[in-house]
Amino acid sequence: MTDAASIVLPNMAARRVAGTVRAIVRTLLFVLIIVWSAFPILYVVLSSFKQQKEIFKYPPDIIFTPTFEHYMALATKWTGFFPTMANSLIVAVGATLLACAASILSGFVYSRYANRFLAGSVLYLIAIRLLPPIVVTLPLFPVVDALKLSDTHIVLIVLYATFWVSLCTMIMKTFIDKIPRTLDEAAVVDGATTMQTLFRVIMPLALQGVAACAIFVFVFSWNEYLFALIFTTQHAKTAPLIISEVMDAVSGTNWGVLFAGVTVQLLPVTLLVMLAQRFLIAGLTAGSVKG
Amino acid sequence: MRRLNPAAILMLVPTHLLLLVVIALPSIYVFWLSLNESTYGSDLTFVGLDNYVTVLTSSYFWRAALNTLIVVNAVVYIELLIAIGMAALFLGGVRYPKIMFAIVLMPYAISEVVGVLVWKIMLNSGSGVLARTIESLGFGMFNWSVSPPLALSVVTLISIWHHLPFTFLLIYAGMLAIPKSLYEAARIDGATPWQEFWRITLPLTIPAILISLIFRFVFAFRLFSEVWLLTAGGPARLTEVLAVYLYQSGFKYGEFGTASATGWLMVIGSLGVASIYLWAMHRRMLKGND
Amino acid sequence: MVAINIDRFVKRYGALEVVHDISFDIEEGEFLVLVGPSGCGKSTILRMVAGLEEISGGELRMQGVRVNELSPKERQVAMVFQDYALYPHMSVEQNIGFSLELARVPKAEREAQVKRVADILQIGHLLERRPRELSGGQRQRVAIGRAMVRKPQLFLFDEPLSNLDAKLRAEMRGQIKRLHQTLKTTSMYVTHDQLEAMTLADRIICLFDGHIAQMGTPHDLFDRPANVFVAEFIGSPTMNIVPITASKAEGRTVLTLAGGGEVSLPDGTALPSLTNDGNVLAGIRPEHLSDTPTPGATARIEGVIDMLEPLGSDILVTMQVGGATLTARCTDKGQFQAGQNLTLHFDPARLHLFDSKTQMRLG
Amino acid sequence: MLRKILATAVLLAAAGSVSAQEPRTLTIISHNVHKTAATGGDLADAQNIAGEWAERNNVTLNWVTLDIGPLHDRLLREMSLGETSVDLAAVLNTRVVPSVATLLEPLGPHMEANPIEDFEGISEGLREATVINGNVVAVPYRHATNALHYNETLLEERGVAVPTTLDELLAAARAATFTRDDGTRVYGLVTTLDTHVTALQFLSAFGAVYIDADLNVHANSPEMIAGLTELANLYKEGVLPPNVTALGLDELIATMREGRGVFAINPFSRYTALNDPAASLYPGQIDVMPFPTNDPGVASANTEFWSWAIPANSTQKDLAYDLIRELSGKDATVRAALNGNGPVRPAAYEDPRIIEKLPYAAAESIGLRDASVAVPAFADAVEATTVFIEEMQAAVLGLKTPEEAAASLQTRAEELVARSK
Repeated sequence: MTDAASIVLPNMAARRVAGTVRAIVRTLLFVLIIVWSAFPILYVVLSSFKQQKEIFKYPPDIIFTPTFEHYMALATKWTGFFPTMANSLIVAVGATLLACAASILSGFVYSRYANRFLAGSVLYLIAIRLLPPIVVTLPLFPVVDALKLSDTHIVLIVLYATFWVSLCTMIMKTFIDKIPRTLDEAAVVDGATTMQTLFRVIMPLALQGVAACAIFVFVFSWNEYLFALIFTTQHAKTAPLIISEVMDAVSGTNWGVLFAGVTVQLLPVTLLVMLAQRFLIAGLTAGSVKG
Repeated sequence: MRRLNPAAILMLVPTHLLLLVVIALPSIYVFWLSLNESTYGSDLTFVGLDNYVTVLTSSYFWRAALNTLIVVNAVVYIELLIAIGMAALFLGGVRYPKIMFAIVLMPYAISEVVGVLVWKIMLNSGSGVLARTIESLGFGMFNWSVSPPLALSVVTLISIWHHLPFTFLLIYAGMLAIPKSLYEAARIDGATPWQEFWRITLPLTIPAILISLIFRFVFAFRLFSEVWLLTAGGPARLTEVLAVYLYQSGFKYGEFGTASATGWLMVIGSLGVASIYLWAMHRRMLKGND
Repeated sequence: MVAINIDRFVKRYGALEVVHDISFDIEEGEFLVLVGPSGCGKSTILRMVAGLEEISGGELRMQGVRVNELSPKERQVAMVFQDYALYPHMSVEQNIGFSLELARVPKAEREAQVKRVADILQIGHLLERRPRELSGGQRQRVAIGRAMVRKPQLFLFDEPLSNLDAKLRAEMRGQIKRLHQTLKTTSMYVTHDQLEAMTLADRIICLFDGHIAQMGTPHDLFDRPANVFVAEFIGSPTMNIVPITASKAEGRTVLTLAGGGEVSLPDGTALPSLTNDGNVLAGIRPEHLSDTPTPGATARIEGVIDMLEPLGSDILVTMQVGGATLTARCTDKGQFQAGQNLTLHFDPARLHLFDSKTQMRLG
Repeated sequence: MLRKILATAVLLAAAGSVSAQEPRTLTIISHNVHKTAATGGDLADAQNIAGEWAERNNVTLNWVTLDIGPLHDRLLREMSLGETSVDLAAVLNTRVVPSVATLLEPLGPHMEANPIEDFEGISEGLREATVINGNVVAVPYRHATNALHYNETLLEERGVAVPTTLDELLAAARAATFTRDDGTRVYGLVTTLDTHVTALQFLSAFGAVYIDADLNVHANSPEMIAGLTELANLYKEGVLPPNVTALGLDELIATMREGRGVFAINPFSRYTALNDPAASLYPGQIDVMPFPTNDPGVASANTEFWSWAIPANSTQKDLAYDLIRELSGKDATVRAALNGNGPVRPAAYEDPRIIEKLPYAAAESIGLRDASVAVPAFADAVEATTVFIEEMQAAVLGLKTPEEAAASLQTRAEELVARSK
């Protein structure tokens, strides 16, 4: 090192200050995100423990004596709620499994093979989702009825899965794209069939994508209202239908019960998200190839 | 790139069978419906393009189309920017990731209807927590419901609130999948965090961004609950969006021809707004990606 | 005994043909190296043999049986990939044992096999680790172990050492060589590094642009390169190749360099019959040029020293002579200086002559 | 994995179809209020009228309850099928337009063979509204007649007397509008202007009629213009809440319960919800009266009502009709009213059980007496209400003058009516 390139020691004190400022800004941003995301939810959850009279009080009470009357009412007066939650669970889990299974398969093909037909069919995958679903129900309703599938879990499972399979296929494709192709080849040389390659090698590495897809499909199916309304009556009736009955246009919404129902509804989804988070940030592809 | 073999074609079957049976075939029938006049329990009467003429000459349709265009673009792009920023923030490390994650995804986890209702309660002029807070800060009464621009802004806000987790999740997962070694290499090359973000994170997240953009356009274009529950398209039908128009003109009166025609016009409209991104995705696909 | 026949291999991608009608055999237990610059088709041929690429034309026979349509597993080949291709979500033990697991080998036996391989490769202590916790050399060993454990009919190596640093590469090269000497498994090894090819191969196939440029033992390729391409590709530093004109004057052969320099050949030097009116390419390896006359080095060439590159005990001397540049590898005793006149001596038998048009070896 | 899902699916589908074939199950689709009216629901002193009938006839009642919009959407889809599993449905009068009526079983022959007890005892206005194209297609069961609710405590606090005429009401509403010290605004009049019913209730007090039973449009009448002008003035003066055009039922209820509204236009039966001690800050202090006009003693009362109807493609029409007969009987009407129903027989209000139970029985009986349907059922009736809402909102918010709005409404409604004829 003779002339131009000589090391100038950075101002460590200034750097420390900058670091602290950055940490503070980051914390503030996180707080902002929490407030933005959680405030309306917190409003719902807290209100569900308030007396009906206190719910709309201004300024709202932050500290109050919680009441469980709305939860009691949910269990005793809206007797349909908890049984329909079981239906919701069956439908949501079924739709999630079906959509994920179909999209893992097709996402793999879209990632690993390419030709004009496939590239064109990607556009089809998306374009087909553009027609508003409510219009699609016009022809579907008589068909489902004729097949004697009305008011069954299977019809909702198939419908929900179909409405997400396009997006999930594209998600799986982008994640599988990031997995080095030599891993497929290594598996083939190791004697794996295409299915074994997909499920033993590719899928474990695309879990981030699977987790994202699962969250999307589950959350959608869990809360879906329109199709559940049109295609179920009793046996397969899902929880959002009960919630909508609480929001009654004749005697007015029973806010306390509504908020209690929504709070209960939120729990399984929150658990799922916390579970899926582990897979999302796993970052398993590290160390697969190269030194 | 391998050639498509029978096994691969077989693997495409579940996805395409579902789409064909549940959406494609019904969509074709809906197109036929759009060329006919019909209602509940009636036979079809062929009327050619009359339904399209009816819709396209309706001033309500065009106002709804304009409202939709404004709201959709605002929602999609603002949401994308926030989501990228948030994902970058999360990428820099999160404390209590499980809980943070659950909190961030909560707006998406709550049913759309309930989410909108809660915001409506909080924003109710004169009684809502937020509306009164805004008022007490000296901004005057926050009476959004009679002002179409304000009402549509509220619609945009709530729509972003509800769907941000969707976009965030896609983009964050996309960013997480970027190999760490790339960052290490960049750091050795002397890249600042800012440069790292622009030169590595963002370019490599493009596929995820494309997908989230396209699907957000698809979903936003049929935005319904936010408008229906907040203003029901009012006052005086000034805040209608296309899905509300479709419901008002088609389903409320049981005019399936009009409803189907509007539906197909919405397909064309959403293809229009998302066309650049669809084209980009098609190109990537033809080139065989990376 | 011939283990593998590669018979008239052709590979096409659409209209583009990248491998043109290539045939060769591999003997049982032989270590065959395919060498060539990138894009020459060597990896493609290896992958066709592996069963990862479709064979567009020609036939692959193993033990005399056509196997074009068989999967890699059915061909009983094992492969070591350039980027290792370790399964990141599996431990080292699972990585190595994966093929056995797929073949439904009982657990106990599987573990024993993995253990045996791991011991040979000295990675027994790493079995519980994930690939991301391993160094580059360790990953390389796991990749080899994964191929070994299957006791394949044929070992395929696709540039396995190219991601390692020079020191590790030399070490692993030695290890692979020893391994082959122990296991005696038929092997096919692809590399762009001629040194690897020379050190490892029983036989080398040098490829150029989808054709075989030359096939033979390392000595064949080094001593009698069949064409200019092989001559320049094999050996380091690269062989000096200069265009010359050969003429007979007074019964003696005189080689004139294009720029005017002259090579003096002793009387009676036998040259092959020359083409193109004596306009040919002459080649001489740097290590065959010397600054001191030695027995047999009866030819001479004079020029001016242009550049010096000390290598320790040896030194590379680059000399300008009649518009051409020659490099010589000499013993370094501090005797050289840039700008100096220098006379280099060599054995005319070491001189390679090539047709200037066809680039093929003369004689 | 896929195979397992499919297997489960087939099993589930099979299970579904088996249970649908149970013998003698009568499927009823209605709003929850009808179920409560007919069965008593979970009330302490429930009158299980339908349940008793079911037990006598060895029938299982399969009760599907939905909210108003979804209920009709689902019912119409069911009635479009070749055959439906829905045997009995509650329908709202405005939804039974002629095209829908053709999908309903004409009840005339059933009633001839098996008359309903004292059918003439059902309010005439309602009975007439269920005759479409000369056929009785539904039997009235529950009415929701609009009235004026008022917070007595707030009126006292402001020193305002309970009005008896329309003009007094307008003055009282203005006088009762004020802002509390903590910034809470109290509105003189609260109503939901996102629907046509309450707006037409207000306007009809001025003598305004939108479309009469013979399908004559009177939108551009002086009465209509006067009513719209008054509505617009009330909005401008802040007597109506500023978000009145987007104000839904829930907010109206909340506003009254929390004492942020003094007068409210709402059906009589809302009395219970507004005075609910668990939810209202003014329990027992919100009274109700028929909506006054400037003719003393004459009320203006717009009504909406529900009827029982049988889908024409139902498979158990006789059984369903038998249940209608049971539910429409004189005693059953009173017992349903005890369950909280709005009885469609004026005579029921004179029953001592009702007088004892409903504090507003006398007022509601006047309302029911003077009641008329807001918009008659014709082919484009639903669209006519949409047009009305649009023009009315434009007039209230000042986007148009009342005169412009009324003139535009007249033209557009005439077009709709002409199209239907």
